[in-house]
Amino acid sequence: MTLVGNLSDDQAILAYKNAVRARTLDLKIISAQRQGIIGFHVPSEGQEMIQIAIGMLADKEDLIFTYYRDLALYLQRGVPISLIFDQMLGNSNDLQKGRQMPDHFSFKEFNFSTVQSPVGAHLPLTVGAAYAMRYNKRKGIVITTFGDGATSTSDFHAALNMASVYNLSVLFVCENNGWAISIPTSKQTRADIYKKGAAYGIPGKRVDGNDLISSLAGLQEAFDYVRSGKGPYLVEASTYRIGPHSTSDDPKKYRVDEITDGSEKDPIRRLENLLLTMGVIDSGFVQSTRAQAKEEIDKTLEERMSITPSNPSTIFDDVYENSSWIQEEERRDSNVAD
Amino acid sequence: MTLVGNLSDDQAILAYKNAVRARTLDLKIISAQRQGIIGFHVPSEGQEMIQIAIGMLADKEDLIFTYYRDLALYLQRGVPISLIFDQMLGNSNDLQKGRQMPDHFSFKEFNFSTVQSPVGAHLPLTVGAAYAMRYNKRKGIVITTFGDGATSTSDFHAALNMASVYNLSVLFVCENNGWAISIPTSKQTRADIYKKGAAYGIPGKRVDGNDLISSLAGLQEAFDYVRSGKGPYLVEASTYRIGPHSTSDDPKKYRVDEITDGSEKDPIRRLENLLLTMGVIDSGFVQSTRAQAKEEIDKTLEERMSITPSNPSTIFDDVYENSSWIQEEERRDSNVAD
Amino acid sequence: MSQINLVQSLNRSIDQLMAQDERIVVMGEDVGRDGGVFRVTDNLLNKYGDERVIDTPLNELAIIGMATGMAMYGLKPIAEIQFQDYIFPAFDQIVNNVAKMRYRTGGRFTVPLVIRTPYGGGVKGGLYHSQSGESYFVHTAGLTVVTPSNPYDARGLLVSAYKKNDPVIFLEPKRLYRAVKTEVPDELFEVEIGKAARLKEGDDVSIITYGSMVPTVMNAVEKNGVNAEVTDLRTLLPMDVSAIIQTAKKTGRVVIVHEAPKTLGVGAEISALIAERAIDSLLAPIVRVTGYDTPFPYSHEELYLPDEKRIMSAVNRVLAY
Amino acid sequence: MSQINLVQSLNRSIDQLMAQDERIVVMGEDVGRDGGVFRVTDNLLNKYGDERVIDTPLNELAIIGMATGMAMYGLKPIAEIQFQDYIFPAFDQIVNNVAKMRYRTGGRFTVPLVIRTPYGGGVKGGLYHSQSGESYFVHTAGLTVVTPSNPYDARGLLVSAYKKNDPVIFLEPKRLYRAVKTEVPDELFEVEIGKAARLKEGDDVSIITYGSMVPTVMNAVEKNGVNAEVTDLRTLLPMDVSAIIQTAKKTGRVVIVHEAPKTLGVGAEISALIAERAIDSLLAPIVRVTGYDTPFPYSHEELYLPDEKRIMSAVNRVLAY
Ligand SMILES: Cc1ncc(C[n+]2csc(CCOP(=O)(O)OP(=O)(O)O)c2C)c(N)n1
Ligand SMILES: Cc1ncc(C[n+]2csc(CCOP(=O)(O)OP(=O)(O)O)c2C)c(N)n1
Ligand SMILES: [Mg+2]
Ligand SMILES: [Mg+2]
Repeated sequence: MTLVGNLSDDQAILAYKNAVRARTLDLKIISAQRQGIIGFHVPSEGQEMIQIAIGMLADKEDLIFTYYRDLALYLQRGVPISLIFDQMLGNSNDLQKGRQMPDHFSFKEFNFSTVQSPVGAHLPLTVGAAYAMRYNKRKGIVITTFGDGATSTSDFHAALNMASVYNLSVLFVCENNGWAISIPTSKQTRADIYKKGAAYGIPGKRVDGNDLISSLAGLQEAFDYVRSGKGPYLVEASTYRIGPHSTSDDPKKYRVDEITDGSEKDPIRRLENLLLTMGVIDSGFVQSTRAQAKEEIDKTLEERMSITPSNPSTIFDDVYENSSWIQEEERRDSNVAD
Repeated sequence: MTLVGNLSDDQAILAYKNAVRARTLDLKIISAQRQGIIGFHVPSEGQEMIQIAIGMLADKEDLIFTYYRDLALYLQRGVPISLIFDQMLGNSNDLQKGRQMPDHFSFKEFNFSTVQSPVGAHLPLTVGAAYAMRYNKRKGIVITTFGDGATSTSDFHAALNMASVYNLSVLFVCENNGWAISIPTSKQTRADIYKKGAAYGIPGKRVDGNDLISSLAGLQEAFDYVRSGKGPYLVEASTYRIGPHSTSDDPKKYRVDEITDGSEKDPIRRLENLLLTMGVIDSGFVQSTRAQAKEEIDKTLEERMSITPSNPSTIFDDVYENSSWIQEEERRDSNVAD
Repeated sequence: MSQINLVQSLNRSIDQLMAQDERIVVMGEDVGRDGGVFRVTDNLLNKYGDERVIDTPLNELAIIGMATGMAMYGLKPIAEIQFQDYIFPAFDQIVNNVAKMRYRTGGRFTVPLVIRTPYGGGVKGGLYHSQSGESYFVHTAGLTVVTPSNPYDARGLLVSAYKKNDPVIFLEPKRLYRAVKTEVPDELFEVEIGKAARLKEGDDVSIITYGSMVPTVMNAVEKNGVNAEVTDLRTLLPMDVSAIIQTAKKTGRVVIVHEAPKTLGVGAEISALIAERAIDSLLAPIVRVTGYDTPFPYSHEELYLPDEKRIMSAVNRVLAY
Repeated sequence: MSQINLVQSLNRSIDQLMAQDERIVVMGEDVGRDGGVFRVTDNLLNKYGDERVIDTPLNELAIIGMATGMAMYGLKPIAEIQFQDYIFPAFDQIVNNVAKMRYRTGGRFTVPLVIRTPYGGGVKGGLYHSQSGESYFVHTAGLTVVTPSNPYDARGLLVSAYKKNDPVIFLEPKRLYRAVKTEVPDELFEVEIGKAARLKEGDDVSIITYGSMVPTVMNAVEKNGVNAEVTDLRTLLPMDVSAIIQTAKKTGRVVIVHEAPKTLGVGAEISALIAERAIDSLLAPIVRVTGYDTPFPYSHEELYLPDEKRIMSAVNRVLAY
């Protein structure tokens, strides 16, 4: 697969469609959150294109450890919006039985792993997964995403060192959106993130994460490197967080100095303009893509909202394979038992 | 102070003497350990010269956070051997009241901080200390030592990032002795240790830690950089662990492939040869230096051994400034109370 | 006096202490410009500048480790961990450095450090924004652990924590942050560490609780007209053993309520203290009403959290015994 | 049958399991060439190669985090933490990932991981080579915590831990590593997790203990001819509540002995379970004989550790009550 250079129109259009779907989904969730339908959300607005690019280059057997802000990546890899809503609603169809906050997905069937809230805590796990894959002679590499803030965590340090020492096939992709809640990247570190691999002998590269072509080109090099068994690789994708950190966040408190609303960096607008200029799509297509996305998403949410909530008694399950007497006694004594 | 270039004979001789004293002390402690007089020891054998060099360049007001293997550094900075033995014996004269294992010193009066066993755990503290010093407009910088193994810890990552982000005056000196117990540095990391600062925008340099002149020259640059307020700096001193990791360790289990016993790297021998060649000292001086050191150390140990052990009841003190009822009740109920 | 909520009361204490004592620095993720995600440090950056109000990178080990170094060398840091769920990356620093520093150095170094952190559920935060991990700290000698249940105690305990020449884990029940406003004095005052509050005298049953559960307990008791004696521990290490034993002896029936899981929750220690010291006075089993021994679920958190029904069922059980 | 000590029994179980099951990998600091600083993994590198016996860099978070990823994706890691005192850098991974993985994914991911680590004092190791931190894990739902007190149980519990499809914290009383050799079967066998051992029947007093304290307790009881019933818990989470309640009801007098500090030590939970379930049978206070609520001192550790004298003084106190 060498996508860049010969990126087909169909592929570009699919990427565009999924980016629009992701953006539309984001906005829908935010409005559902305001209405009290969904509890919480971490929007991906502005970061869609690097996520799409990862989805385009990853093979089916590649294992992806996402973080909590990767909506577009799920869509590009084929996760149905219905499953996404099931998780966000915590309904009885949720694969995780409603145990986690919205955006903490585990789409195992699509070869995604599992998302946790503690920033960076998945990174050492990726190394173990890559070790297991090699040990079991399974095809594929491990890809993981994380934010700029995550590069400060101890988990990041642990993971990069272990991946390097055991020469494991892990592609680390930092989605540097410029912020960790209110902390700008300049206060997070004084080094370029893509150079942080130097501490471990891991090569790195920065790509323009707001640009599909640049993202694909840079990632392709990284994928090739990792796939060839040379070891881990670190990509820093410059992106831009258009919205708030989360639905609980008020960026007006701290984004006061910003001279831009980010719209000129908007990766979807940029791809749209490129495709329009190149005549791959026209404005009618843009309109219909947006309309279709909206319809699909509106319809899906309505449909998923009618699914029964998860069964209260399940809160005592899955602490262990077989509950101990403690969980069983607590289940018996609980209000659930009535 | 620009020592290198114009290193005086007196300074060189003092360095040599302290190195010999440190080595003699090491050997004495090991034999005392075998006789059951001292509980445990982590020898500095082979790492004396970089420690001496730090001691020569550090100003009085500089604050030093050592690790557990820095005997020569204490001696060069003037810590009396009696105080060292008091700690190792845990007698009633021990400044720390016998609370810590041997080699875990806290010579506050000499502007040393405190040593703990968990590898690397002092590193983030150095950053806070440097912050406090700058905040309080106190003169001096913070210097810290640690092993090659410590560079893998989360504390190392945390400390270097914070020191860089706040542009603090911390000089990080890694005493790379080639081993972390049985793990060779090649299995600890695939990067050169002095390049690890790249992940934080911190400059680094490797020095030959077995050579006084090279150590002084390299360190001088680092000291100058940090003293000028430019921020932290990372020095990697290549050294060689001549002996076992500790008195509990049996290196024959894992140092089987080594083609050298390290004697050609022995920093004391090297300095001795240099000074002999240059005619600064003669073989009579060598003999008398060794004899004096032995006498001083033998005498001091004998003297310190006669000091009474620490008072058992003190094990309940210093948990808090004022003990809570819990410690007081436990003290009352203890065998100590009889 | 002002009518303020728990967040405001904390903010006010920190602000006034900072105005008095230049050694105080505030540090943590988003504590500066953002004023903390719960706004406890709101406006402090403007007032005291970024040398004293320090926005940190995302690493709790770094925050606590650096704060420890500061505290050893003359500053008085008040460090925030954004959620108690995120304190664990700093656990080694807390257990092995912070808690043991005075001891291991024979008193030569001290760590006068306040670690503030919001804990507990009830905010739809799921596994990682809801934990009540007080046990991890209460088991650790060298630490002092406090948790207020109302704006007054929050304000006073913070002042006392600052005055202590030792590290204090300051647990803030996030569910109560904005739950009520009460009258709180405008001048600085202290609430003694190690002393429980008797919230209500009573004869039939003793309910011992703290932090986030206090309003739930008071509400249950008042609504159901129980003649209960209610104790708010306020300090979890060292616990006020006399207050505990006194009330246990008085009523002979004890119910303990907390949000943390039962197994080795703080209730275990309370129960053990009573079983050691007041066994002859007991007229009924000591019953614990607690969060469950499961991770904290996102859905159905109202079932996870002790509520009026569960409290009353325990109270009625011991009363009927 | 062979006469082997605790280290050898662990080594033998790991060796035999590795021979049977290719999914097992052993990892940790110095576990390879050095065979572990206590030699529990001796010779395994030679036999199984460095893909299965992995010497790691010095980072416990990395060891446990990587092992977790391995366990999620088909391997069965047995990870060693060199001393339990050094497990805290991995505490976030253990509490927030390892313990909660099955739960948070609705059972879609599991972490069949054994974390072995030596704990406890008596080896002149001071603050950082002597801690008994079992409480930190026993309070954490999702974990299983075991500790053997003899070579036989060590061997069998390790096999059971390996068979469990969930994470197990395997605490090894380092003081007993080479204390005795006993007859242990040569074939693999299991010791059931969750089941205590009744080491001695008795009528006058129940002593409940585990791990490093078991020989001390047995010795005290035998030497002093006490008619005590002695229980070795073996599993600390979940505890064998029936065994605890049964013996408490039988004798009505309970002494709990462990090495960890008293406040929220495992004894607190044992006491609370009894105070909840067997209050009417109690004839005396429940007394805990434990390590002190201080860090573990280097000097005078013999005073810190519960010994015959302290145990007998508690036994005599409850007998005389
Ligand atoms: C260990 C930990 N500390 C603190 C938090 C609170 N928190 C949630 S997201 C976040 C910022 C993360 O920033 P970044 O890694 O850049 O990712 P982004 O949200 O910008 O995509 C913080 C501090 C957390 N979730 N985990
Ligand atoms: C956090 C932690 N993990 C493990 C240990 C056990 N241990 C003591 S020293 C050591 C090796 C340290 O190597 P290095 O940092 O290179 O220093 P050196 O001893 O070689 O001078 C280890 C693994 C420890 N003390 N702390
Ligand atoms: Mg970010
Ligand atoms: Mg080393």
